[in-house]
Amino acid sequence: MSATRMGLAGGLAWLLCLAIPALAGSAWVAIFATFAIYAITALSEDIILGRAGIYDMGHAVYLGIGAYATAILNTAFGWPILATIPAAILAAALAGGLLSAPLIRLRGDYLLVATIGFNAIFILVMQNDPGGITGGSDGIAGIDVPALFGWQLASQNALFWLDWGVLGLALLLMRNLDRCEFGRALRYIKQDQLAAATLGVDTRRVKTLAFALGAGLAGLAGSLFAVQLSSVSPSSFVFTESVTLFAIVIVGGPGSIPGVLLGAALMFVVPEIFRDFAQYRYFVFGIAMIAVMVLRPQGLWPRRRAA
Amino acid sequence: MRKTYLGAACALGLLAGGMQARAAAPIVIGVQAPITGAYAEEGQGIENAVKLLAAEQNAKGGLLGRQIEVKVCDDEGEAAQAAICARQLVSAHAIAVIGSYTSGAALAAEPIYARANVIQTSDGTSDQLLAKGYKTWFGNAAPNSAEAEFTAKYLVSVRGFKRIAVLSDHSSFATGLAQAVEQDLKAAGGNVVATDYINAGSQNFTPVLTRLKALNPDAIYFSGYYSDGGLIRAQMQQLGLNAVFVGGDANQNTAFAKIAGPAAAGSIIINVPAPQDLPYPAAKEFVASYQKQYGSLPPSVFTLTNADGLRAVMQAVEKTGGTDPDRLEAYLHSLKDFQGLTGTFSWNEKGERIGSPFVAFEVQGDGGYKILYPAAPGS
Amino acid sequence: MTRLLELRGVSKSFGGLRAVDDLSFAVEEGHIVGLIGPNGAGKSTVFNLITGVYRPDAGQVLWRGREITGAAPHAVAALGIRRTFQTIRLFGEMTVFENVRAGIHLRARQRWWQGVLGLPAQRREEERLAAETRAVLARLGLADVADKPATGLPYGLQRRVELARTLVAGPALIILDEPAAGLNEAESAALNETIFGIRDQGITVLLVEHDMNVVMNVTDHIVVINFGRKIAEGNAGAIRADPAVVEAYLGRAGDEEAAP
Amino acid sequence: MGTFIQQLINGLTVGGVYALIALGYTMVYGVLRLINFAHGDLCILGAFIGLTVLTGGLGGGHPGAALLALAFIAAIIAIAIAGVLLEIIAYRPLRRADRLAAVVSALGASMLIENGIMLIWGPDVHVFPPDLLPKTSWRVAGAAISFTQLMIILISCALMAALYGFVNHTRFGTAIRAAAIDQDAARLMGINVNRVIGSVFVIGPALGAVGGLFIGVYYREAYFTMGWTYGLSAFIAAILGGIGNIPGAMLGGVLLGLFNAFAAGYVSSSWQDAITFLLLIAILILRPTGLLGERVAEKV
Repeated sequence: MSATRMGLAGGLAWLLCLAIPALAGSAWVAIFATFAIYAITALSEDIILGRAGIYDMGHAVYLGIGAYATAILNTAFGWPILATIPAAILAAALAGGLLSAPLIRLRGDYLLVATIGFNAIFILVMQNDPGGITGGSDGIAGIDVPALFGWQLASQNALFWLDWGVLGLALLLMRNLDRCEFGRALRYIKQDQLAAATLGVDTRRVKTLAFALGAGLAGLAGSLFAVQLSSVSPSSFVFTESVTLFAIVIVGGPGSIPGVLLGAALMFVVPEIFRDFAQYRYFVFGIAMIAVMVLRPQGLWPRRRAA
Repeated sequence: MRKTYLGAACALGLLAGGMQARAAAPIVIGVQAPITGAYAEEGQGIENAVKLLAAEQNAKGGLLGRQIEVKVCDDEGEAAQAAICARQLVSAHAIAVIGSYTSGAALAAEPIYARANVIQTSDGTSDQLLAKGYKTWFGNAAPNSAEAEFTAKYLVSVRGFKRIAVLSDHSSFATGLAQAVEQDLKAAGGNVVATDYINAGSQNFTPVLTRLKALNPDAIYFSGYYSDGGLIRAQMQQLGLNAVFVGGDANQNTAFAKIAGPAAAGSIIINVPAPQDLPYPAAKEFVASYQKQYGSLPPSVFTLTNADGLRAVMQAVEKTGGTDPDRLEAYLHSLKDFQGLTGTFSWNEKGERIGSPFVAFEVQGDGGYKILYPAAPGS
Repeated sequence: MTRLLELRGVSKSFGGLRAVDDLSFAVEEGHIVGLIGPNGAGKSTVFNLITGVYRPDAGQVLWRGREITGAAPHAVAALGIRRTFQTIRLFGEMTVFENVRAGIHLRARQRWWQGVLGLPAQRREEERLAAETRAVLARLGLADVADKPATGLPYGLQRRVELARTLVAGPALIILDEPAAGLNEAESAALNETIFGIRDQGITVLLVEHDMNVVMNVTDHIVVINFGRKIAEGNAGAIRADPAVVEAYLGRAGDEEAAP
Repeated sequence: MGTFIQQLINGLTVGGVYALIALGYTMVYGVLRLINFAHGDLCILGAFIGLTVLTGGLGGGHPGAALLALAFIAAIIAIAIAGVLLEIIAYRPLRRADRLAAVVSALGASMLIENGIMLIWGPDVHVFPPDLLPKTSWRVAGAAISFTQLMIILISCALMAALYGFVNHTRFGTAIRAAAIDQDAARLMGINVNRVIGSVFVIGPALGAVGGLFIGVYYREAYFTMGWTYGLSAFIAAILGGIGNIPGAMLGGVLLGLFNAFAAGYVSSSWQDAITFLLLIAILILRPTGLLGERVAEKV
């Protein structure tokens, strides 16, 4: 299938999904709304891990920064939700850029450990409630619903459409990334950093930018996350969440948009179907992760080689 | 089997209620509880209690002649799931929601119920739940502050400890309790020599205990859970730290004594009595019919506090003669000396439960408990 | 004639080993310059010092008379210096077209956010650069394999793809690290023509090569190093006659030719 | 002074356990360049197997030294077998694949083992029988050191010394080191690289099983999620020392134990992990390949 036809098929699938609230029960609407938020986060991890090949195993931090930014600005300073979104994106992007800048030259596995470290530190900082603004381990509750032209997006259906609308934008952004010089530079770096540098790619700057961009997109997802839950707490952004995001990208197919979406669906929607087997869930997950990697090391839906 | 019973109860209720009942729509009571996950046992306890009380009420003709319909949503004790449940129960037109078990899940759901004007009664005790003053919130368990007040009084006035160290883990429940205890200790004139946090499950508490040892405390108060509490007690002994270990209610578990080993004896735990030890006749009756229906005791006293929440709501519907949320809430807020299964209590304007029976237990050499203070209720 | 590139007293050590020792030489604009020496003489290290992969311990690197010592690889590339590698370094997950397209990275004027937003100006630029890439592919006879995965091609073709990737940028200097390595006889013979062709486009060439046919036949100027030090310099005839070179290098030319 | 010595003892005990577990990470990384995320869970599986032997054998007789030794042997053998199976099933097919595929396979294996423990033994905290070891404790300069602590410190040191000797002074040890430097070259030199990799998946998990069981007898409890906690700490220890470097893992483990103790003891227990990670990040910035790791220039 050509890239254009693929994009068309994807667009159609997205339109069909918009009809979920008309077809499915309210529980599924909530599940798919949450899926959209995690899908955006997984796509943002894909920018860093799948495209630039930077081993980021602390990505939940940026989701968390976005969520906390929205929560704090809304509850403590009374900003309307929509106004907090740019601030959430900016805060997460800045954090991503600043944290990664001194570490970006580290070899893969060492960077991975440093990002794990960021995650642990982030959780502890949120728990210890510096300056009384993060609410400690309870986090922050009572976040408003977004208002659009005076219309309150209070129902789960309204939030669903908001989340899927943003997911649509994120998908467009990812598609553009495939077609632009910056996106290609990420792939050069992933495949051969030295060759990329001798072709004139400023590897350090591009990698830091990739980190900031991925973090910013995750921050946007974090805003939506805070709204969906109407509360934030450190437990939503712990290291295991980062590991899940990491696994989604690799299991789905690094650098492949449908692959990452498939991975997110497997990790967040399929478990809902098997709720009755709750205690076997992660056991089976473990087996599935090994099996997928052994049988399809490139991921379930790998990136097409000739783009 | 449970379904058959409920079906039979419904049929009975319909017969008793006659035409009026059949014509009127049922009154929906929501249950938001961790049916699966780490707190499944407690969540199922809440579900069981609500269904039991509803079936009993329906057998008596329902509320205002209308049947009670129970809608259950599993929040897994997770905030994300709790928000989903809250939206679901709101759209199911529940007049009141019982649960959830954990403060975190109750907290995530709280603003959604408040916005929809749906009564929420949960055993969540975090002070954050009171922070917004939502008029839909009714905590049915004794809040941290009551436990803290009792703890401070016991440590300072009854035992006369001069130097007290306060430890907590990072959980929302334990930090809230520890902060309240610290405040009340100071208010009661106690000397808090140190406050610190441990990471739950990290097992190695010797570094922080070594530091505390240098401060020479008479007592170490720990607000976290039994698995860490037991280890802290054991490691205190290993380091030769001769202070009394005082644990918050989450330390009351048989595993505490097993983990602490020989060091367990003499530890103090502060909690409300277990369901079967509650002295009130209504409580004994409820525990008996629960056991008859489900073949086991309620998992904890929180099953009964949530039952109390539902009993109060049912009383409000009957007394106000309708399901208008504002009138129900006003009634509950003004309710004085409600005769609960877990003692007499009322709600203040923030929805905080006032009135609770805490006791101090001492862990015995055989792992059993002995009530030290006050004299066992009812005796 | 202007000095395009000049090394002045450049040294580099790894641990205790002096890989390059007080090396000085210059590359004149428009020349084809050969850097030769026995295995382990430090030739590749010299290339890495010029292109910013390594930073010299001492000495200076000058580009058109301006010091560029220790500049980062991407900054060196921005000056118009391009290189190939001893072991081919193509992007393995990309097609031939994509690999060559990577060579004009620096010609893209779009900002990263323009690309992410997919603005019209950016799209027009994309089309223009793609057309340029296709022109270079056609010129080097790679048009037919443009959409094939690059690393699946025969070795000789891969070399040509790597060369195309450097040429597409329109550089001032191309540094070729053993361009004949792994080529068959016919390909090796064609290489001479290719190198002359590059020079005729006005591009200066600096190459390391073991294949004496290539070195002696194409270069205007040769620098010989051994153990990191320069032992001789001059045109092909002078080098052939230099006794130090004969001893250090040509005396063992037989071994060299036997080796791959 | 007594407090300082006490923190030193606290730190050394935990550090010894970290080091034993860290060796498994570092040896596997050395030969395969793979972070074996399942290693921590293997170690805790060892603790559970040891616990089963101890409680099973306690029925009538006394929990003598023989039973304890039996528990250790059973844990070592079982975990060594599990380690080899893990390599064959989850890692060997991925040796030529992208490195991240193996990392995710390792994460899957970790999830599998952790939840397998939960399904077999249940999710609650398991308590080790009391009186396994003498309750003796000694006082050193105002600090207390228990028999268990002393045993853990001494046995950890002995095992590490033995491993160091084995790797540096035997033919097979040389083969391991050679394979760690360059697998292809080692193969050309006639070294059976598969055997080396297999041996690493025997030695690492076996040492880890000892570490895991040490945790069990020291704290007298085990629960299924412990593998992550200890695995992560030990992994950090390995990175700290320079992953792939055997003495580095030993040094890293002991240092991490001491960091933890002093951070919790002198700064704040609540910031303990943050301090540890900040220190780690600082070390990585200053020495990107860890304390004893070699700086490698990329061959171009």
